[in-house]
Amino acid sequence: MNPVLAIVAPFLAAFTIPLFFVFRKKWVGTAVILFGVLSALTALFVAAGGEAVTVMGGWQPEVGIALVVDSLTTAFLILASLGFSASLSAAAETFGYGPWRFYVLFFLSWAATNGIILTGDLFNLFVFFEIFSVAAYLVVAYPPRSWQAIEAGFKYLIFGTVGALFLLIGIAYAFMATGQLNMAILARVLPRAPEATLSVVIGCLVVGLFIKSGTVPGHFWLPDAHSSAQTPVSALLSGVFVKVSLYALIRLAFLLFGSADDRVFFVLLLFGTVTLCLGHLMAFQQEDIKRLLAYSTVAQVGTIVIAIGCASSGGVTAAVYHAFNHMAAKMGLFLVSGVLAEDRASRDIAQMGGLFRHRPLFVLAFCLFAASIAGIPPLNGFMSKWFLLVAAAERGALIPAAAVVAGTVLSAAYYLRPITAFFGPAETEPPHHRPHPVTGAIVALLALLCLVLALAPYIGPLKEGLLAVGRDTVNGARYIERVLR
Amino acid sequence: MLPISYGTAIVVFCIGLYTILSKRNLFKTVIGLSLMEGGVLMLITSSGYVPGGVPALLPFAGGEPVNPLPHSFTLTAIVIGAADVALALAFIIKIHRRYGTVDIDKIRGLRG
Amino acid sequence: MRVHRNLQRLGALGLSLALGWWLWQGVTISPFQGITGPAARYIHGTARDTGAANVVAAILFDYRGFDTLGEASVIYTTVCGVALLFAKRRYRRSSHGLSFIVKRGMALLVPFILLYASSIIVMGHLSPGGGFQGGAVMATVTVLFCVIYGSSFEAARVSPKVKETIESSGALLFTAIGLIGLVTGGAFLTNSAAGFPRGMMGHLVSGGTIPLLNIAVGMKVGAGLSTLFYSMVKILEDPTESSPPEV
Amino acid sequence: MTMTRPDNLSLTMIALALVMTGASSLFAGSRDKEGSRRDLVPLWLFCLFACLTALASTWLSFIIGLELSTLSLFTIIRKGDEATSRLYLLAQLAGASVLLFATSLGSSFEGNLPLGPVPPGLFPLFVIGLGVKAALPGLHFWLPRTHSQAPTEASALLSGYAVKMGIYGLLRLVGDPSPPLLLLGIVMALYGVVQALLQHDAKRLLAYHTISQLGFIVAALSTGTPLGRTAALFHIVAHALFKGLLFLSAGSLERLYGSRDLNGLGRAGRDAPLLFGLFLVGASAIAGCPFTSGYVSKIVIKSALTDQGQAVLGLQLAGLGTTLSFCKFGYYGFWKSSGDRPEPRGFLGRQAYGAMALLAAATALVGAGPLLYPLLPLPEGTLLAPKALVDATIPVIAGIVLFALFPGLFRPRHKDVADVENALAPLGRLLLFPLTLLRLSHTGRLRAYIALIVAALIAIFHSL
Repeated sequence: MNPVLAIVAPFLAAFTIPLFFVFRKKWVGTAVILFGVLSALTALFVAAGGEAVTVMGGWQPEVGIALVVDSLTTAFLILASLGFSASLSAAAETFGYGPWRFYVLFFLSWAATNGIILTGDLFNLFVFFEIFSVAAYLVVAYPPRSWQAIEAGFKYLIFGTVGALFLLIGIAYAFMATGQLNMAILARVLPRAPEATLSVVIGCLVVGLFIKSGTVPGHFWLPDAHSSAQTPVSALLSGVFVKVSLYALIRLAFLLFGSADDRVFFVLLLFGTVTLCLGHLMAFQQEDIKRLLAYSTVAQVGTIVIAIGCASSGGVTAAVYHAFNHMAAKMGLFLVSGVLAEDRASRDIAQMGGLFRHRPLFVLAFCLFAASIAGIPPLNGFMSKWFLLVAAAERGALIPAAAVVAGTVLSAAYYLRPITAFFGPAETEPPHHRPHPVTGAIVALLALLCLVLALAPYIGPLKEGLLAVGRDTVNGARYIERVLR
Repeated sequence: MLPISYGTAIVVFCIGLYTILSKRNLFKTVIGLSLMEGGVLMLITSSGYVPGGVPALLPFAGGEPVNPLPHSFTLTAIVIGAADVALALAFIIKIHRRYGTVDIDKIRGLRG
Repeated sequence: MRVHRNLQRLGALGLSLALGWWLWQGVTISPFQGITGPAARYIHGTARDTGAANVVAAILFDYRGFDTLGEASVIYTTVCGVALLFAKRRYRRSSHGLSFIVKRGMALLVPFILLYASSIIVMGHLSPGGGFQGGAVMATVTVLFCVIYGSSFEAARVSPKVKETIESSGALLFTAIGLIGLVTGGAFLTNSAAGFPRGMMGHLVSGGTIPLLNIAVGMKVGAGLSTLFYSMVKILEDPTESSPPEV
Repeated sequence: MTMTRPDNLSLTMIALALVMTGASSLFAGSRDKEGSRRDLVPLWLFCLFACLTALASTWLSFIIGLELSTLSLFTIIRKGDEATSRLYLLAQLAGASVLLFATSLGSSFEGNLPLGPVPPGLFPLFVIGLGVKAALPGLHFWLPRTHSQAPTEASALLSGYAVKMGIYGLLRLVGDPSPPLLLLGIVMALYGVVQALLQHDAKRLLAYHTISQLGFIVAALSTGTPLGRTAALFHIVAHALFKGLLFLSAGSLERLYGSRDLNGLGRAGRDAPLLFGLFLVGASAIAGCPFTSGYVSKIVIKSALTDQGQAVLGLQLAGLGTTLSFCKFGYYGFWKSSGDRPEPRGFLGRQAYGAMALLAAATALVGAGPLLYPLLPLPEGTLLAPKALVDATIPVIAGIVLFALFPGLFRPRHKDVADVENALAPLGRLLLFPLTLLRLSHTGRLRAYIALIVAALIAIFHSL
């Protein structure tokens, strides 16, 4: 299957939903579901199709815009389609199909996500990042009735725009120095650029992606956006959006920066460690459960950045594996906490007493996901943490590795607070109750995914696939050869 | 010629950055963002400069055409920037309705 | 307080200057050695590959047409989002406009503006211009409607649903052309290789898909920008809401 | 989890886990509350994970088993006291994290670090990681509180088996003689005894004795010789059995009189003579009276340490303290009757007695076993040699005499004695202060945030 279809399918959804609204209002819901299934299936088929390179317009890679499917792309396509499908189902249950514009934005962000993952062209990457970000600001601000949503959306917008500007500067300098935009060709010619230009290119791209992914010092928007957005959107933000920016970081780090200097990876290790510590320490102090989860996401972003900074195939394997684990667990956490917060009509952890009696299965799922995020064996979070530790040890990055293991204790400490509250004595007033069958099903599937992922290192094909992602990604020459063949 | 244009672009960029960092009015923040973007676009466009070049319209009458690729980037980036600004202004309208102010330092309900 | 603010400004200045210094360091100014890379290919191959006379248009809509799809989608996203931000509230539309003279003058001007916009759109592959520029000019018509006749007239003339339809149709048209290229030419957005007529260079019908894509983008941008303006103006026309922000 | 063909060490640990869990679940099942059957699930889960840990062939799977058993114990301790269970979990997680860190340093994607001696550079990290579990001095901050606040069956398992998992790790780790570890062991043995003498809470007293007895084991295994390892293993088993028995009898006291405070007890000897008898079995074993399991294991430990005269002296001192403190426990807990002591409020079922009888029988068997079957690599007749008998009797006799001479000196106090755990709260407050600053730095001021980003960008430019 042509890779471009993975981008076109959600685009088609976004372009046709308004027409459905104008002409056949009743069909909007059906269309959303159908297009959701279609988009997910297309992406999965593209992922299953194996390695492929296609150039828009049938030109040579240098002339047109290339889309590249390799193992890293495959992994992230699967991650994105899982995350988007889960979030779409939850959103359909939470919002209904009335706010059709929300779904338009949703599909636009899906298309842009797949575009970022697939594209092999630096400027095209920027364009897709813009669609992605604009859609992200707006889904964060939906519904625009609460002041938190508006403020968070606006702050996200300012941060995102500044980040996009830095990305644009980086791309502009790379283009000015080489006249090329295809990433494979750039990987060949960029190292010949003068030292100062190279540092501008790398610095601006890295900082731009830091802002987009929520790495310190660009993390300030993340807790606001995650905690203010509606539950399905928070899950999506944490599960997919943050990962997409990290995908771009992985891709660019090993293609463009890898040849340049080891110092880039040192910078990644440094900022990753700071992010990890800050995320854990801030999460430790939160009273609001969604804000706690959001800061925990910051910490996990730091973990993945550290994994990238290990600059080895093992590190990339750990990063991808951890991205999957965090997607499964954190989406589950956000969905569960959304349901529980709705029951108590409050996001304050202190108000959440007695919810275990009320919704035992959701609370148990929360415990599972929390244990997975904290890295309690033998769950998936522990497995990826182990991969990361080994990669860090091989690289000799002892302080980041120590920060990661210390983070385990801290995160266990702060996840114990809501869990203690859930199991604790009940409030006097009975909680609200609304059945959440779809969310429940998604949470169950995510829990299952966590368990499957925990077994991944013991399932031959999965393990081999994970290791192959690392090997292929680190081997920039292979990518270049495949694109330019 | 070329250094001047690059220098101007960077100066415009810096003015934009300074505006963002020092002005409290949200509209000025957005203006700063636009200025920064303008600076970057000037930089990109300058890189397509060809001494004595003609517009890249076929047939190239009277000499070497300028590099058309930066032009197309600039067009794309302008549109994207315009979209960003429009969105930012829409958000400012909403913020003003909620907070009754456009002072950036007073819009900090979310912190910690 | 004042000292604090001055310090802030000083810090801002320092940071800006430092960043500017690094950016300046990074600029490589080498003597011009001719255009290299893909740009050279674009300059020399446009006539042969696409049949368009405007190289920039050929890059935008053929070589890198995918970027343009993305760029148009950014606008689409913004329009959709602004409409979402201001949705769900009944705003009072103003129906009083400016004076009769202005209204008559506007009525006379409208056809010419539309004609001009159309020419910019359909000649995009021949001369500077194209879908974005033409679409923007097109949108000025509705903006003028709003300003001169009031937004309720504008809403009655070109209802939001019509704009929605035009916008989405333009986007769909773009995608459909791309998909035709995929089916017949083997790659998304394939132009002449997919059988679109290249035509004679300089003629109106030339450049294969480029004029079609220009029209699609024109629809998208024209309708999108007018929706954008309408969404934002309807809130400001509400007297209860329109206390101008103090600056 | 990667498993290995079990050797004698693993098999012993598994057997011990089964016995201890069996006794604990018997005791827990006798509680006159509903839902006790469901309470048994985590107990047996603990047993399962403990067995997996004992079977692990790499350090990684050892850690996995360790953390899983910690989690299952955590769910039991939660029923006793919420805050204590959190302290326990976090302390254990911290230890396991250090261990995991150390293991990752020795591993690679090709192969995990096998369970066994590690490169010398990693040795200290491993000792620290296992030390939290095994309550090495300074790292024991969680132990007294956890042991005393946990439900009795959990205390018995904690002292009887959970801490031994750390010791088991140390046993696998130490291949060569390690003088620092020997010193640590002696310090542990003495420190535990001194603290135990000052306690008035029965379970807390026992908890400190756990530390002290672990000191004996650490001292034995630090020799690295086969004899030392055997001695350590033997004492692991002996200590698990008699300490489990003692914890269960302390728990029985609590169940009977609703209090663990030695100031408020004293008539159990007459109300429940069988309980007193069972306690005496345990107490004589821990004090090392001849022909008990404690006697045998201490003899073996001392013979493993023959060339370390000062160490043996230290251990003798610790033995003296042990006797003193159990005289105190027995006297104030069971015998010092006075009219104003409260009537028993609770009731001990057959199952509870059965659990204690099981452990008492096992203790007796272990004590008698080496006499019947020459299992231990000791010269013939060592156990009955006069020197050994004298060595073992001196602390016991001296302890009893001392206690009889100065009974006032060892009267239970009313105040708790300070320990490392008391430093935790101030330390936490000290650490929380910068955290508050960190949180305050997230002011919500957009301009400051962007300035920070630009500054970071410039810093990155500098570093590139």
